[in-house]
Amino acid sequence: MTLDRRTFMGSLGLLFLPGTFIPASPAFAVSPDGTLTVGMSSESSSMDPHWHIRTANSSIAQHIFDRIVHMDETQNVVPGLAESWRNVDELTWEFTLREGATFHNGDPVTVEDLIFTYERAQNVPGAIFNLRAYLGGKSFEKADERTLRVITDAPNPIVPRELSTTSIISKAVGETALPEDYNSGKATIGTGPFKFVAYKPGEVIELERNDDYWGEKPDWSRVVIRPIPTGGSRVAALQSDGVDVIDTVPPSDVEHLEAEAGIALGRGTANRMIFLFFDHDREVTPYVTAKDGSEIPNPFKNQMVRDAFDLAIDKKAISARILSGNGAPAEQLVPTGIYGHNPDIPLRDADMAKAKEMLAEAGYPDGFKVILHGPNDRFIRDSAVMQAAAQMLTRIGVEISVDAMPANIFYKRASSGGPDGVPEFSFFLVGYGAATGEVSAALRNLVHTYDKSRGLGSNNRGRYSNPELDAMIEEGMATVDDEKRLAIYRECCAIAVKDVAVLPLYYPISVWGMTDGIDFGGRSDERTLAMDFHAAAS
Amino acid sequence: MPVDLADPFAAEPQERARPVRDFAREYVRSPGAVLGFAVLLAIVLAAVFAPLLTPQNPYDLMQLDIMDGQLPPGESSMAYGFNYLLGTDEQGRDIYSAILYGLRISLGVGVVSAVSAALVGATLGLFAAYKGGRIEAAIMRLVDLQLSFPTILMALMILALLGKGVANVVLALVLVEWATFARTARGVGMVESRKEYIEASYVLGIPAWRIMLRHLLPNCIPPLIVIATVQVARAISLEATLSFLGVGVPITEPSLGLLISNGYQFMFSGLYWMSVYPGIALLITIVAINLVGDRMRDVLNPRKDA
Amino acid sequence: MDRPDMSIRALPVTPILEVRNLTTSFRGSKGWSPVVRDLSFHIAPRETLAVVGESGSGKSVTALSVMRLLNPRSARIEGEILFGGTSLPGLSDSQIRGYRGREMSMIFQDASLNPVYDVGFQLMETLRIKRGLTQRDAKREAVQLLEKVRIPSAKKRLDDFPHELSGGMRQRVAIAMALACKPQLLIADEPTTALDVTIQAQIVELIKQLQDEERMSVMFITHDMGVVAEIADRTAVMYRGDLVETGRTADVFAAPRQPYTRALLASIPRLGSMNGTDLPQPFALIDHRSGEPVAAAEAEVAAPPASAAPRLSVKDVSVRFDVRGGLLGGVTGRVHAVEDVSFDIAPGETLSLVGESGSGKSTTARAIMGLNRVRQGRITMGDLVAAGEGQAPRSALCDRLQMIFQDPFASLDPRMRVGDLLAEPLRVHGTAQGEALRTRVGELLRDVGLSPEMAARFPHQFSGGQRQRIAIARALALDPELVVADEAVSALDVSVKAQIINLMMEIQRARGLSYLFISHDMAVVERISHRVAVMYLGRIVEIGPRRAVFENPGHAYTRQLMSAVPVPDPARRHLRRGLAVDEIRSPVRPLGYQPPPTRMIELSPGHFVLDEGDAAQPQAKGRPADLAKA
Amino acid sequence: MFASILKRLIQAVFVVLCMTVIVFIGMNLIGNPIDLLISPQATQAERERLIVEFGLDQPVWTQYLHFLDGLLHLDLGRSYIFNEPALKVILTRLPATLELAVMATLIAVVVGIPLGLYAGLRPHSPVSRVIMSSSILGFSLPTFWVGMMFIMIFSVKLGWLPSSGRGETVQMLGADWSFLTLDGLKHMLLPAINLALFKTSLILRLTRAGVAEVLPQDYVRLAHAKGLSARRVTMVHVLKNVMIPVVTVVGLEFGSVIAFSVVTETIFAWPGMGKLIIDSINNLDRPVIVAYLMIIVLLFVTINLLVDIIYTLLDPRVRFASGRAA
Repeated sequence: MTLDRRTFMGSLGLLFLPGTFIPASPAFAVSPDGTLTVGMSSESSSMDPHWHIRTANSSIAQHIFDRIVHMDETQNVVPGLAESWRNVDELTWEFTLREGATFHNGDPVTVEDLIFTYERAQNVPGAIFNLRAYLGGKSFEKADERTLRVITDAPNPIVPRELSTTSIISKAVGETALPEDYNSGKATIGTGPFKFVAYKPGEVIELERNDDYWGEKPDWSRVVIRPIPTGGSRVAALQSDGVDVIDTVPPSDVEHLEAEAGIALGRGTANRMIFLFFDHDREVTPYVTAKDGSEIPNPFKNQMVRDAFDLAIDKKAISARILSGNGAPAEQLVPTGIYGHNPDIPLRDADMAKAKEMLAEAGYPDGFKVILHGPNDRFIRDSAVMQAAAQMLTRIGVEISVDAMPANIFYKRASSGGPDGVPEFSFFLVGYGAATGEVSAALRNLVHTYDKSRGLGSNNRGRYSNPELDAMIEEGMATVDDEKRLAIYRECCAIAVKDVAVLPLYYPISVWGMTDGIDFGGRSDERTLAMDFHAAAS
Repeated sequence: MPVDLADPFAAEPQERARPVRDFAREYVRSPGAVLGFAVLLAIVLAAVFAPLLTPQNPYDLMQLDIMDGQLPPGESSMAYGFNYLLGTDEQGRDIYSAILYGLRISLGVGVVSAVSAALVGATLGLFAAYKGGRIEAAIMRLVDLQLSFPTILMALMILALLGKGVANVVLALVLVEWATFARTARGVGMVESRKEYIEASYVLGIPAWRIMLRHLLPNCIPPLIVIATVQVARAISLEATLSFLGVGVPITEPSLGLLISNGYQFMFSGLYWMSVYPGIALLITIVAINLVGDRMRDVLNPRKDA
Repeated sequence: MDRPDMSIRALPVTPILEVRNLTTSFRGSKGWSPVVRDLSFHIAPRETLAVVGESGSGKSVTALSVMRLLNPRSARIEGEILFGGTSLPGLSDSQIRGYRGREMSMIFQDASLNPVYDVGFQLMETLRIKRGLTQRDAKREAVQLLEKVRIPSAKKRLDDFPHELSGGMRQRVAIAMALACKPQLLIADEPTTALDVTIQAQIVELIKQLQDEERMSVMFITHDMGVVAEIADRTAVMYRGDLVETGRTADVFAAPRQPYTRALLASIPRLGSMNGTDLPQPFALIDHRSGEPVAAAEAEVAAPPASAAPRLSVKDVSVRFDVRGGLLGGVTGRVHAVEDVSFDIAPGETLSLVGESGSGKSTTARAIMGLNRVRQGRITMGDLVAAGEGQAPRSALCDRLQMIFQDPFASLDPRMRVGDLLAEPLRVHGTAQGEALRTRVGELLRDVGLSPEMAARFPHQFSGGQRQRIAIARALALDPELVVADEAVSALDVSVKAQIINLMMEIQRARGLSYLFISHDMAVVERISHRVAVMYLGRIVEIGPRRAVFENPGHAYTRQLMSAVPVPDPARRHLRRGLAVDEIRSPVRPLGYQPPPTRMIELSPGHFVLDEGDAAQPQAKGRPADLAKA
Repeated sequence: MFASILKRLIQAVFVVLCMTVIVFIGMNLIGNPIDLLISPQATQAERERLIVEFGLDQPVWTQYLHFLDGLLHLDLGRSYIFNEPALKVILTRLPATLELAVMATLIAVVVGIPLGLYAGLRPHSPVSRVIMSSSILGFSLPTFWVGMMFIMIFSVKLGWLPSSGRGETVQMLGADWSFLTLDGLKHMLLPAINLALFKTSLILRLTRAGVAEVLPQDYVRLAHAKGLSARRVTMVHVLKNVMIPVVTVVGLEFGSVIAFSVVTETIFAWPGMGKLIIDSINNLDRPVIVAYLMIIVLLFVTINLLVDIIYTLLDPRVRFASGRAA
């Protein structure tokens, strides 16, 4: 026993002795035309680019496949396979294909390929998320050999953004391809900067540079992508395993990696907001009671209560202490840089005394009891953030307990766990990402009144409803003019914030770790793209 | 004919049996076990009287302050003035206090689940052994089923069905662990139930339930105690694993396992105290339990001197 | 031939083994405690020394001390052990290993062959390692050795595993192994204890002959005075670690000097000692300290009145067990454990079932107790059916019919206090409660010769004999009419055995109890029985009044059984039997096997013998059940 | 033998059916994959259309019958996540798990048995006490913690061994294997030791208990009395008897490594089945979970069978009890 403890303590000592770090392999000589090895936190579930639109899949797909337009690091629309596009009228868009773009098998890209792609992407059998959400309500036709015409059912200002979700595949290949052919590589033929080499699920994805790429050619002749889901293991792999780049550096590791020689970090504020949602709807909400456990009317219907909550939570402290800087305090639905962000909305400073006062004024001088629900494996440090928020709310007299659960259980309950399939929780933590790079989806799905028949407010799990805001959102959605729309959206944001429809906590900041000698500026869509990493000129 | 009061070849006259004292006397012969017991006693007392021994109630969010988060051992609290003996976690939770409170949960979860699993498993196992035939086959298939069922899935299902909470973690652990007991109990029970004293009880017209409860069960205890002590340790570490995978105890009331798994994220950053001290506490507890359990098995074995 | 012990005294021969002042101590919880004290003896070349004693006398420890097989950490040997002049305790580990197996060999009780290796491997291992033979030579030699110990078709046996051999064959193999290096001394530690009496006789005979052939000395350890009388030149009697008496076997038997030896000899059941009497008689015991007779036992146990209705009636009972095997795991055969057995037991009567292992006597007992299912026939206890169609619940039967089991260590729940063990049936059946219950428990303990205070103890605090008393008390708790005693005294030391038998008779007299007494020990059966039934291969081959069966056995098997019993009288040992290698036959039969009908011939009133002459004649003189009762 | 295989298969089918029923009901309780995986941009109508498409609107028993129907055609369904047949998804990951399990079991046996023998033969020596105390640690330390410690110490601080992945693999029999390359072996070492820790303790303790049981047997005494060396008695006469219970446990543990090495595979990013099952559970990928559990049951049945065969090789008593009519 003594012996064991001694060796045990010995190894601990070893761990914390300063300067015992011996790099396993000499910092990988990063050279252009070399191999880039990437450790990714989550793995692409399929090589079929239309199978499931999620960050990991999109990251991989973007290496191999181009889209008609791309989004840059801060999600501005930039040319892709289309070198230009224009808005013909409120309902019509035209995209002009660039010359000289070819598939990896040498076939040139044609308008037929595009039309085929958009058709297939909406109808992949068995796909949990097919691209109908982005491609629906549009018809595609060939205007001429080089021009694709898109006609929408209703005025839609974000057609290019929506089309940027969809990887372009070859009609010739795609028509006969079986789902299995994408994973084997047979059908994984795009126009992108990298070609598919191998896919071993759970183990590795290998790519090689497409030397015939129409655009800027990447610095790496080979890319090896390894899924390493555990944060600590990923960091260890960067430190010792010859992995050049990792994504999603855990917040707890940011500080020491930053200090570590031979390792650099890249950051990007995500287009997502993590927030607390209230039950705005029910007269009596299940997880709120008086402190003695008796039933009380839903306090969250009272704007003052929501305000008090907003004031009580010190978002800056959460960002600094819990997220170690891996999150920016959030004051509205989208961070700066994202279309629709309202620069006039200030970040309110936490004010405990005032919050308490407001709560008393709202009729709860002694507070009440509430359970805060949330996922514990979905967002960076989600359960720690919930605890910290709860901690702050206890200080204004709210007796709060935290129930964090795995996402697979949480989301069903949060969406439809209550009686008659209504959202179950009273007060809960969720996130919403502006995948299209602008605020409209957040407005439409999050704060618009829940309207099943029109497909609005589908993520409005708090059932917030403000008819005035609804009208404005709908107006914005039909306004094709960018300037006008921006003004409307900014106003929408202001209303939502004023109402405390949701309680924004933070915008996650994605952090990439890489060995010195690699340059990377970070992205807001959390994708990890080998093309973005550059071998520093040395 | 007057019969001799004792056989001429009988063993030395025995003093009157005093089981508790005999047990104690026998037990203390092993210094390691005595140490184990002392440590375990100290741990249990520390857990029971945790509120008196700690400067902070780590489960009361009111007493936590994230501004005191991630402090190394020995730092003093900005808000409250006392010293964080073993540092704090990122929520400003005093690790020392959290360990004592966490011990309560871990020990509670470990002991309650192991004991309940032992009760359920042993009962079913012995029942299977005693009854044989179809009943036995059915129970043993159930055991197979359980053993080929992933713990995490089981835990998730319970969590989905009943929600989060210490009691549900215990339930999940019981559902996972009972099969081990059932299998052992059946094995032992098969051996024991063929022994003559069971047949003798049957012949005396003693009802089956009573034979199982009063005769079969007590005699199958020693191997079950061994399993039980191992299972207490396993349950504690399984609970830690479940917490690690996010389906364990509530995060605001961390067990030792949850403390470890929360803290390990900070290991690479050098904030070792969050994970290592709870880890050491867990280690000592489990070793002490096992030392005591091993000794108990040795002492309780009635045939040790036969 | 009996070698006179004088030859050794007369010639100045150096003893093979000389033990002087041997004290062996074991490390216990209270330090070292001696198990063998100050022991001195010697064995001359070609001499057989029997070391006899009851359990705990230290006889096995003595043998292990000589072989140095005790763990030096837990056992300490003091004194001198000289083997052919060499001091064994002084040898190094590898030196003593040279002696073991080569100069002196040892055989143990039955289960001493390694179960996971075949016979050939274990034999050849010795030959190769100890004699350095090649694989081929070792194999040839192994066959020769097996032939030497009279194993039929020796070559085939090499591939057999121990469990495929009968106990007698296994012991022969062990002996062959011990002889592999032609040792000068063979130490046999209870080699026949686990064997049936006919097999025991064969093994004893074999050892005797081999000793002549191999010219070796034998140290024969046993608790059986009969075997001692058969084999030993000299005898050493041990008691609780001390050597009580040593001398020429004939002298020890004829004129024991020590009270203990006398007590021991007095308690030995001797076959034939009841010749000329009809009724059971207790042993006349001698106190082992004073050498004086224990207060005279009352006379015999009276016979039941001839007219009494039977208490227990066993009618045409068969018990069979399926043997599964083959590709589909179907039933491939059946053990016909009990075949068409019928008998009655009258009030106050003792019927003994004798036979060797596999004869079905225990199965019969267990069938009566409901522990084995009866395939055919019916067992009734007065108006209640104990087994077979219309079986009464156990709870209704348990105050009429009780059982005493063989192993006093296994039949008492080790976790319960004796008082609770005795009280449990009373409590469960609502016979007594509270103070009355305690009184009743006290009475029961007193009835079996224990003191009521002992109720607070656990079984492991009692000796084997005491435990069997407790078991008897428990069987008596519900005041049954009949007690089945399944080998109830077989596991006990001789002197204790005699006491328990006396106690059983005492209780029988006092309560008018009936016994079904199951035993393989003919001499004990002779003591206790009113009537005797001899079983062989599941059938009763002979049944009748004890005197008739013992003095005038009608069946060949009965005669064989009786002649195999070792006679504890060195003067009669020249009655040598041939070297039979008969095995006890197996009662496994193919599936469709139809047992021949049972017909009994009445030799004298109440004395029947199985007619095996012409099985073709069905339903001869009458139903066996009708004949069973005289 | 044939009969027992048949009997086991029937029992396995029964277990599989029970298992699938439980999984269907259980998964239904936990949630549905649509809520979890669907993009937040999707409309409510889209969500409901998908639920219908997946058949998740049907009552559980209808879904189950549908599954059984597929089963009759040897179709275990397609993974919701991977866009491939569930069975294929699992089998792709089998070799990685298999080699890891073999390695871990090998380590456990090679370390556990000698140490257990030593502790059993010299129960009072200080070394034995240390061995036994350490084995308690093997039982009690949470796997994930030990795994992280390993990575910290051996990969990050000392840089001796890689921390994640399979390393270089070689194709053999249509699958990739790491154990054939030095690099692969290095990658395998840490996760294998991590997995082996518990098993080593278990085997060690079993071996010790077995030795304690076998040593006082007469046949061991006889072996000594034959004058065999202590070494031969231990290695030949004691060991084989001790192995009989150990084999059973090794078999079962081998099965459980294959089935449930969730934590280790996750931490070391080992692309095996354990990681797959946890991902599938997290994503509620029911076809994969069901197929996985069915494979596991079959695996356990097979392993049990193998264990029994080895058992009969070790213990002739069993062989003849079942083989011959005796």
